[in-house]
Amino acid sequence: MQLEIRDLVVARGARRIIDQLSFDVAAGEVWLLTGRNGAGKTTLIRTLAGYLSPVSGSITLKGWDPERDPREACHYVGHLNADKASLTVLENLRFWQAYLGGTTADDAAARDRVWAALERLEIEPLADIPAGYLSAGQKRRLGLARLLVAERPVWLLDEPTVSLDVQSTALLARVIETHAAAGGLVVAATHLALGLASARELRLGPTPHAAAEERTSGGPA
Amino acid sequence: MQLEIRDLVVARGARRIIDQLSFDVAAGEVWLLTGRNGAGKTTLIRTLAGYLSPVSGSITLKGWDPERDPREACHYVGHLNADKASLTVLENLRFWQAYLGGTTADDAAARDRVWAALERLEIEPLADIPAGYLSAGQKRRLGLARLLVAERPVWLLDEPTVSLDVQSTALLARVIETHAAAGGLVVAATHLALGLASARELRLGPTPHAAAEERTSGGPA
Amino acid sequence: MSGFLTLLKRDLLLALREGGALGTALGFYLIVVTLMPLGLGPDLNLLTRIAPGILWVALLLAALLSLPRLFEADHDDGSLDVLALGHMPLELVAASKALAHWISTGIPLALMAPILGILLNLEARAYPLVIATMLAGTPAISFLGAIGAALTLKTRRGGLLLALLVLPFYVPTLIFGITSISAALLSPAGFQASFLILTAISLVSLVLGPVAAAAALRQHMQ
Amino acid sequence: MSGFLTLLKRDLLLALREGGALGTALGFYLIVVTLMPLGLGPDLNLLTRIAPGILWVALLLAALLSLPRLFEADHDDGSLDVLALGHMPLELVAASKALAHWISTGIPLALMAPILGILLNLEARAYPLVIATMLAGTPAISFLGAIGAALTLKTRRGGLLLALLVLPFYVPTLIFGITSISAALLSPAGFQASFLILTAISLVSLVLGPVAAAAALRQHMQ
Amino acid sequence: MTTDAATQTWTQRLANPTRFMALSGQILPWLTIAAIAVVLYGLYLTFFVAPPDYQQGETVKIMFIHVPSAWLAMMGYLMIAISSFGLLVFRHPLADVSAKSAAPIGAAFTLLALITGSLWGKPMWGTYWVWDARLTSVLILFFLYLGLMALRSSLEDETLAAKQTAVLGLAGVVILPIIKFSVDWWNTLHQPASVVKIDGPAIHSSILVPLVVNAVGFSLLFFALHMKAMRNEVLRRRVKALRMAEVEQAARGRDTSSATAG
Ligand code: HEM
Ligand SMILES: Nc1ncnc2c1ncn2[C@@H]1O[C@H](COP(=O)(O)OP(=O)(O)OP(=O)(O)O)[C@@H](O)[C@H]1O
Ligand SMILES: Nc1ncnc2c1ncn2[C@@H]1O[C@H](COP(=O)(O)OP(=O)(O)OP(=O)(O)O)[C@@H](O)[C@H]1O
Ligand SMILES: [Mg+2]
Ligand SMILES: [Mg+2]
Repeated sequence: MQLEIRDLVVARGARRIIDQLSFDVAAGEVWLLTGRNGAGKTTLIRTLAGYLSPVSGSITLKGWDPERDPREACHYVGHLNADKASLTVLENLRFWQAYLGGTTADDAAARDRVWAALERLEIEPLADIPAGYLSAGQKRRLGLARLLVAERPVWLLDEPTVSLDVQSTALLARVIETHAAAGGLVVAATHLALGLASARELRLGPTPHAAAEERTSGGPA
Repeated sequence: MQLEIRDLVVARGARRIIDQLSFDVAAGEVWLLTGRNGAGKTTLIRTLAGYLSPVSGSITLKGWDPERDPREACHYVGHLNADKASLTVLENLRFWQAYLGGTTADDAAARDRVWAALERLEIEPLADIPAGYLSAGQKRRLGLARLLVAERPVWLLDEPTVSLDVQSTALLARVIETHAAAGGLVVAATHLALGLASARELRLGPTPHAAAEERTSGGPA
Repeated sequence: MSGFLTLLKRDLLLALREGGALGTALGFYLIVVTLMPLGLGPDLNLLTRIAPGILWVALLLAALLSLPRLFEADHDDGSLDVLALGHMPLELVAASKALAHWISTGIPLALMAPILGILLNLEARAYPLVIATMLAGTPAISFLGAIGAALTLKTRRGGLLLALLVLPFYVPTLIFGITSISAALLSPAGFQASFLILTAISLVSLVLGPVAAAAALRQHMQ
Repeated sequence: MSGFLTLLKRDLLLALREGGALGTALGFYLIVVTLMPLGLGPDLNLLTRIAPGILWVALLLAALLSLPRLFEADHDDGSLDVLALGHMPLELVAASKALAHWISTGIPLALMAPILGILLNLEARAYPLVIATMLAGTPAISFLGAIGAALTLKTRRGGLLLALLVLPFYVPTLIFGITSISAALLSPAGFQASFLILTAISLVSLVLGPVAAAAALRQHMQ
Repeated sequence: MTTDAATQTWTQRLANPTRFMALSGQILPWLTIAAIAVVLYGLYLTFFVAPPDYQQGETVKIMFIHVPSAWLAMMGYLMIAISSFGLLVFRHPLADVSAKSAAPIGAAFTLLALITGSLWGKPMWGTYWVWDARLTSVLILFFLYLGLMALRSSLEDETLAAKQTAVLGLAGVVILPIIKFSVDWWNTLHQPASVVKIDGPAIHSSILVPLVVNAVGFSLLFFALHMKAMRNEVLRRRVKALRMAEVEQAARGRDTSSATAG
């Protein structure tokens, strides 16, 4: 599977935020979008997820059943966590599993998967607490747990580490690595180095025609 | 001036989040609150700002006119930026200057101060743009600019670096250092090292697991 | 279809859990109906005469006021973005949420109307008519209201603007709801014609509402 | 006092800038007044008789629906936290915001009532009475409404719950507003007594509203 | 996820804003002159030539204003609906400009129809307002206009506002047949159609001629106003774009300088 971005132009109002951008995300690759505030990271992620329509250019997901909507291949985790304050952590996650998985089958395997996700993100003890009571970081981890309950190849993450403490950030890095190792595609906007060994970096800049610079991410630029 | 915290106990629902905490923030000191998600950083900051009332213990601001409300000595920058989308960056800042400064005098000095703050946080070119148009990081910097337009000794900052890129984070560190050097007091909750040479760290909190167990046994309040 | 039901189930659960949702709509209904005699004076004959009209107008307002939250909660917490990535088009998402609104608000309001009828000295034989017309008419309120709810998602003063936008669309429902009742009080034959139109309006809104609402929602995600 | 004026000025500027704020309130007023004849039937004599009552009830509802935003915007964007750190007590913050609401919504609604009177075939000599009573009564609507707006700040379904909470407080204003009009239509002497009570209610609310609202706001910041 | 928006539709190429500005700049003066001339002639016919009605007396002359205004009220909405369609389906760059400019003008004609109708109603029906189907449906049309303008003004983001208003504009088009046929469906006080009918007009030519002249004049006036408003809107957008570009350039200059400094 491969995500091909060709000559992408995205505008906000009358302004071109993304101008003639081309890059490929191959299976197993993690791309980090970096750049200053307002550089267009969120804009790019939301375009990839299909919320924004580009002015021109193309985004193609090679290797995906052409009859199915490519959105069904994507997970999107944005600034907001998509949790309901009055549902428990478990109920929130179960709902997204059923909805994004497209199945109402509440079998043992599905339930195991939810518990595994909770465990993986270390919010298992909070399972029966209404999500409204969680702290900022706990809520963020609940939002991220969605990635693990419904299997989808493309992960689009917008500043996933916001509110996460150091341990949780490391946790997230491992989750991303596992997904990539299993052939998944990850595009993440972030101001922090995630501490990933093999991530590639795409620096978005306000300067026009700044070609996609590729380098492996070390510390902060 | 000195902020003295003595035997502070703060509860959320039935749970004690802060238990018998004592520390002093002297003039010129920067304290960083760290700790895992849910450790109680936000809770402590909001208690210091007077939004939450402690169960017991005391918070005293030595050296502050006892006839004036100690709140008037504090700046608080929380998760939200307190900006109005339909007012321009400049109008937003002018309003907070007049309101927090407690004066309607729109003299040259006051106006210079606003422009200096905009310049300092590198949002000067955006001055005439409605705040609603800004990106997340630009909005954050507008929120932080408030610190500079009305002079107040105590700064209470809750995750001030959220959404800031690397340069802006460095900018913030310098702003904080300058304030401390001028005899100000800073308490900031953060997951990142701000890159401050002389900051002191206060590590809060129990593990989230323990917290959760306590909570489930008590039931949500 | 499984996504539709999953979402419907969640929304009904939320309506139940976030208690008072229905309670407040019913409360508002009660209060508007109570205010009317206060404003109009206590003449019982007058009240009997205008009772069906007041019940209908108050129901419209009560249902209307519960509409702003239709998509707002899901928008504000980011759920809407994720819902758009499901296995069904946004039109069905909108339809599912409008249906949840009808079940959790429209039906209970319609069923409560007769009780409030007592306060207005409603004629005995008008009771079943009021319930029947309201059950037939309230789907239009939820589904057409979804358009307004989607359009006003990001506006300040959502509630008022929503009312302004959708009330014109409610006028036919209101008129045929009332004429059904008054026609039936004269002759059973007159009832049928108006009632059929009322039902037809509701059926049309089942399609028009979700399609327009989804178009508006898409713009908001941009 | 400078903080009070600074805040008042900002709120009025926002009301102006976030265009349509007033427009939608007026629009809603217009629409409720329109719905009534549609629901009650087109009998002009009947309408003349109940016109003042309808105008008052509709004004109450229109003002009510613009109330949820009173503190909500400042709460949602974090401004309320910062406003609490100013040089004046939260009571004055609440009073300033309620005053801004009265100026930007209450007064225009009262002034618009006569125009809507045409639609309801209002008697000519009732026009000045309607304006006078509404100008005297609307401060109570804004200042008592502030209590409800503060209490329902964090509730989902704010609009409905708010209506439910404050409508009972509005009943005296409504009753004395209407009896002032109907008394005056009979004899000028009768007018004065009711009108004085109406004004007194408004004056009391100027104090009661901000104090209770500030207490509620403090809880929300916890 | 495959998108290719690069291909412009032919309508887009045909009427880009620049070409519109050039073309309308030439047409507008003539259109304005024609509108003024025909309206003046129509008013002359109305007040000095047309005979008073044997039943209604001089008040019948209100009709010469009332009826064209009522027609244009509906046509204005039709124009908005068509423009909305053009925006949503063809992404026509001028469609939103057209829809936005038409709204206040259409609303003004609707208001004029309502006011003249009310003034006429007082001598005819003994009251300024009755709740019959046609009057009510025109009032609702007025609400729709208000709703369109309120919705647009309450959305900060102009692109979003344009599209949302277009959705509402299209959904609201159901009102037009209701107004047009309300008099036939319900028995009401208001006059049924007597000019625009399948079997030819049913009124006398001494009234028909001034009516038609006025209708033409008002229509020309509508188009002239609409074109002027569209030109203003295009210019306003250009000014705004220039300002935004200036600010952005300033921001960019700052970015590069601080990047080299830091
Ligand atoms: C506010 C009140 C009124 C409104 C909103 C109103 C609205 C309208 C509308 C929308 C039309 C166009 C109908 C069409 O083209 O099919 C129209 C036409 C007309 N109206 Fe009115 N009207 C009002 C009052 C009156 C009154 C009081 C009279 C006189 C008795 C009147 C006489 C007419 C006539 C003669 C036509 C032309 C009908 C035709 O030939 O098609 N209207 N009016
Ligand atoms: N809805 C909008 N309408 C117009 N312009 C917008 C809109 N949203 C964002 N922008 C502008 O687009 C540019 C890119 O914004 P974007 O949110 O993509 O930046 P970002 O790289 O995610 O920044 P940050 O690191 O601050 O989150 C910014 O200059 C912003 O001002
Ligand atoms: N309104 C509330 N009611 C009850 N419990 C709460 C409330 N807000 C927070 N808590 C609980 O209080 C504890 C401390 O929360 P707090 O927000 O202070 O943590 P924090 O250190 O700021 O965490 P983070 O790094 O995730 O922001 C958490 O366990 C949380 O679940
Ligand atoms: Mg971003
Ligand atoms: Mg926190």
